[in-house]
Amino acid sequence: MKRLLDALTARTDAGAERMVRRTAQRYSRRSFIGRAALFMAGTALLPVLPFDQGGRAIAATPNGGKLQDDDPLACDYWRYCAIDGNLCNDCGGTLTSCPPGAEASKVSWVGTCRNPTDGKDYVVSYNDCCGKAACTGTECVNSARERPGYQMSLHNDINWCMANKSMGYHCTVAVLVGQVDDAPAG
Amino acid sequence: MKRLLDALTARTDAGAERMVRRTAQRYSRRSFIGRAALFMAGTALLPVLPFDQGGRAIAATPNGGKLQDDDPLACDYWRYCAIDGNLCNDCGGTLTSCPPGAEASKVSWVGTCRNPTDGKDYVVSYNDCCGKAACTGTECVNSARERPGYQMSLHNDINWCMANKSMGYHCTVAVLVGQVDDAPAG
Amino acid sequence: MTATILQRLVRHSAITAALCVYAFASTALGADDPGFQPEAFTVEEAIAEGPVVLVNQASWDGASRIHVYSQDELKYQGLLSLGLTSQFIVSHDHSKVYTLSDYMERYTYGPIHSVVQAFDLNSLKPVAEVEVPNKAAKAIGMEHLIEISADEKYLYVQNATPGTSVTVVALDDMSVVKEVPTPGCYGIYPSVEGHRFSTLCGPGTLNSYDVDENDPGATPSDTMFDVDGDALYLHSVRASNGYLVFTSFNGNLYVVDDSGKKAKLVKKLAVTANVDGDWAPGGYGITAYNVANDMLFMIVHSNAYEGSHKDMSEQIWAYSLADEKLVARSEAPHLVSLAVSQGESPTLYGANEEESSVDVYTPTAKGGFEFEKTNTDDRVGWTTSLMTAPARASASAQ
Amino acid sequence: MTATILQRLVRHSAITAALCVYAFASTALGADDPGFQPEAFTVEEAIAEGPVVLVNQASWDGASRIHVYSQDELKYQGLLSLGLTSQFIVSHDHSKVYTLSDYMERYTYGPIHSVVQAFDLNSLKPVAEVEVPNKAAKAIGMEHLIEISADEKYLYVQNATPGTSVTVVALDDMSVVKEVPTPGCYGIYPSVEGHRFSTLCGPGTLNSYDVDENDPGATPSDTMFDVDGDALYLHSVRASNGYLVFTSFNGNLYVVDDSGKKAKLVKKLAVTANVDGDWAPGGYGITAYNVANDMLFMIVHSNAYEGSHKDMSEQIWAYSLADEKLVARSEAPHLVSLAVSQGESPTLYGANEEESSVDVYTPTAKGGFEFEKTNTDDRVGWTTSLMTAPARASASAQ
Repeated sequence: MKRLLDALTARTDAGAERMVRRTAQRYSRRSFIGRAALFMAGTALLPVLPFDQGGRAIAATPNGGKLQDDDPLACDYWRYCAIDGNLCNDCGGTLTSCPPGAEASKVSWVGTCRNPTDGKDYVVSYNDCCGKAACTGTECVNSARERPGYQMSLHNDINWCMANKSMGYHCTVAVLVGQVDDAPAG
Repeated sequence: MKRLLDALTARTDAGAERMVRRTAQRYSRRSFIGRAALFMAGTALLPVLPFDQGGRAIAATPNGGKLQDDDPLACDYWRYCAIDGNLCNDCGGTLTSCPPGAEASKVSWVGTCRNPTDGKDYVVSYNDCCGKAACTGTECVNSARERPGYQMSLHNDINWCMANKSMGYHCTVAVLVGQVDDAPAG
Repeated sequence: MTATILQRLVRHSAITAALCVYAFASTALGADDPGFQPEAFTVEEAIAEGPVVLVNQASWDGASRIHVYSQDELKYQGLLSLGLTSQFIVSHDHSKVYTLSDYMERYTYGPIHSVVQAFDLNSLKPVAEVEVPNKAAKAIGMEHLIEISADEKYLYVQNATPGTSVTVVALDDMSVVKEVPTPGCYGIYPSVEGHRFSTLCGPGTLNSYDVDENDPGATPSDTMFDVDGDALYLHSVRASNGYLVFTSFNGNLYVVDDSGKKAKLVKKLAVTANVDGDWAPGGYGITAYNVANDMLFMIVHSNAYEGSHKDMSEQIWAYSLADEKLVARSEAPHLVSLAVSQGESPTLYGANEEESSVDVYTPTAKGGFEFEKTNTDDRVGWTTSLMTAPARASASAQ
Repeated sequence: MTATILQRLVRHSAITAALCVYAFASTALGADDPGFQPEAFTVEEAIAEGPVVLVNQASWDGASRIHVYSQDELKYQGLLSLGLTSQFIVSHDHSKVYTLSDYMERYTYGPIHSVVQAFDLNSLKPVAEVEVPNKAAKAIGMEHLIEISADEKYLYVQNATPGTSVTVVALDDMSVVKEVPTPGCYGIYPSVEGHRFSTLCGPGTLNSYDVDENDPGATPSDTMFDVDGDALYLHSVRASNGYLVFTSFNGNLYVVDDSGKKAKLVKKLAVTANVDGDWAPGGYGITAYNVANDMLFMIVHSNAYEGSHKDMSEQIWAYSLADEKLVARSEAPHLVSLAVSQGESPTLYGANEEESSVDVYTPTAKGGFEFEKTNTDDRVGWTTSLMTAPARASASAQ
């Protein structure tokens, strides 16, 4: 386990280098930026779902030290464990609100992320803001428990403005909509 | 004159650093890339039009050593003395032809550039190729004798697909359409 | 599925539960911790009050953006989303932004729609639009390609097919009124009163047109500049004395009186000629004017040459129009356009070509119109035009 | 103005003369040197013959591009210009590219048109199009969101509103035929014969639909994978034995027989489980299949974790489907999608996320399916999908 954690830490450092802010113009909602920032969150956040890797069980690790509850403009902010997009709070909006003139998405995908401050797991709704050109601020991609489109509500490779009148993708917020009980219930 | 030429040379070196090929995604036909690459062409190419700078005459300098006749993929290729755009020959076309599927512009702007090989001045027609997304190859900007839109045929800050059926800007070619007699004629 | 069932699912498996969430994402999911309150997902109603800077990031094959920042601390407020090769101008009361951009039905080809739009500068929403004839200039972002009349009744659109003319749009009902032929001319300079505009022309004249005339024929000025030897930038500023101030490639100011039917060159001021180093302006919005100080700021580079008229800056120069004197020079690399706030102690905003950023220059402790770079933001990308706008009526006050 | 006058002007002043040029730019201007021949301005008729690589640079607020390269030397041939969030697939005879993309009337808002287009892969021109219902998935570029039937009669479009279904388009007359509801399922896998397709579903099944049926109800497979523990990528390849080969997040291959009405899991092959280092695939097009060698190539990274399933590669692994054995490992950093040429000695093409490039990997001198990077090109920008296509009938031969 120690070796794995060391390897993961090394990867974090590499990932951090890639969390450059607006280094280049971007054509797509996804770029290399921010990827892998929250890789540890994956094993930390959902104790009831051990990740069975073809026989090698990777147990839930303790609350990853890399997550933080201080800077919602950084990709390793705890709410962003399954985000894919440009941060609305870096484009005139807030953590839970769209920038002026954008349209709130009617549908969203969700993640389950652990708040490092209270140690609790929350259901985070990632809502897109719609109807404007992609915001050019910080872009983050993390995919803890993200799944392909056959589990659509967990899927982040798609434009969640899809059900709106204005369908252009602008940016993404991270709204707390539920809290997960970490004791397995009957 | 020596000081001026030295300064110009220094500027060329700085300019060369900026002639990076496709370093970043670009939103516009114009970027920092390639700018100033041909600054010496300005004084070298059109002896009949001395540049009167508010009283300081800058005479036509001898044929600038920085121009070259070897590499049509570089921004200091002699034909590009007043180009502004993405090179078609870097996107599936040639120096005088559009990439497949593009539409030839019906109108163009022109420059007058000196061929360093034969020492003659040529009228270069910069034609845009149209109807496709901007080509992502090498982009060059040089403005020797470029003028604002009140001398429209010398103006390169505008989309010369403007008279076409398909008006999207794709890339630019440099076609020799005339030769300039350098002896002032009666 | 009721919220109760959903809550129960949440307790079993976040993944399974999550499958049900998207249809009502902002609905409360309940909470095990009675202290938990689901957050609301909302939209900001308006940008912050106060003066702004608008930066035009024009695109040639996708949506153009006009980024809106507060002047104070350069705080990002939001953006306007447009079509291709956007142009913009702010209404006189600063509450609206008028734009011109193109929309092609297949994005880079197909039928094209040139559209003038009005955006609310508080809500950043489009509030009105009109399709104009498909003649409007498809150019990089630069000033004077769309302009509004003194009474804001008309918006003028520069056409280039490449033959040039001006489309006149009535702003009250967003309708196209007429087209004024302006062959061989480019750039729109509305008069301080009435419905005249002037335009720069190939022979070195400024031609004036009266839009209200049935046939608004040109009234050319005398020849006022030499297109080959000392060409004028399209960019100009309106000085507090009512004169138009043009800048030439060589760094001369051409002060023009356009109050009469026929425009007149009042005087020519040499800003760069008497300074060693072969300085000249370079870029697009090469000057900015501060009314309170009657001060013109110019971005300049040394060792100028024919063809360097769009090169990036090395310095910003402050030139007093009142005193006809260069009063200060500040280091300011890589700018290609400049804007300035109003008031006694102005702030300068520049478009940095090298960094694809907007840079802020504030007065140094020394004073005397010396400036230093104190902020920058690269969300704007590569841009050639930016403007400031003073505080406007807030949405609630309207 | 005649050419003669123009020639005379050219002798006086290039600037003045140039003013007259734009209306007939490719007309001969004459020459003082009798040896001078004006050049002609033309358009290339077609791309070079031979096999190609197509790289999909999808945009979210402007024109998407599909870049076309020759496989040989990665020579850039041209591009297809599309709308938003492009998807593509090559026709069976490799002469056409079918695409899906969206066009919004105001680029990022307004009425939306989801359009299926056919492009000629020789001329790179659009040759046909049909607007499909505005339900088509607006996703990053990935395979299996549009597919064609075995006989190329139908093109299938993945819908997501977010409810899922499949729109069936008849390619002969470019018309919309029907919509097949596929709730809870995603990804399209056409059968090798006929008009069936299968799709991956939330419960861990592969559901099959017969498009020719009036009511093409689902025929689900038995549960074949665990969505939580070993989710399947959408990406799959069709092996030479006719089986579909899916890849799981943990690096297991799921070999599926979809030849019958009900799909069946034939076997599960562990590619990564027996190798130290916690290797797993990462990216989008995570495998590529070479028929001649019955060889599957996979992009993998070490120290995998829940959430790393889109991480960039460290290596390319060659896995023999015939021998069910890992046969080679090659260093190959930063790839997120992979494609391979056909034939005995294949070349690999990868989408490099870090460099926003397409990278070429060719066999090393050692042989044995070890590869090394031998070329790269960054004109593609950031991309998640690329495909190879063999030589096609040339335009002249058609």
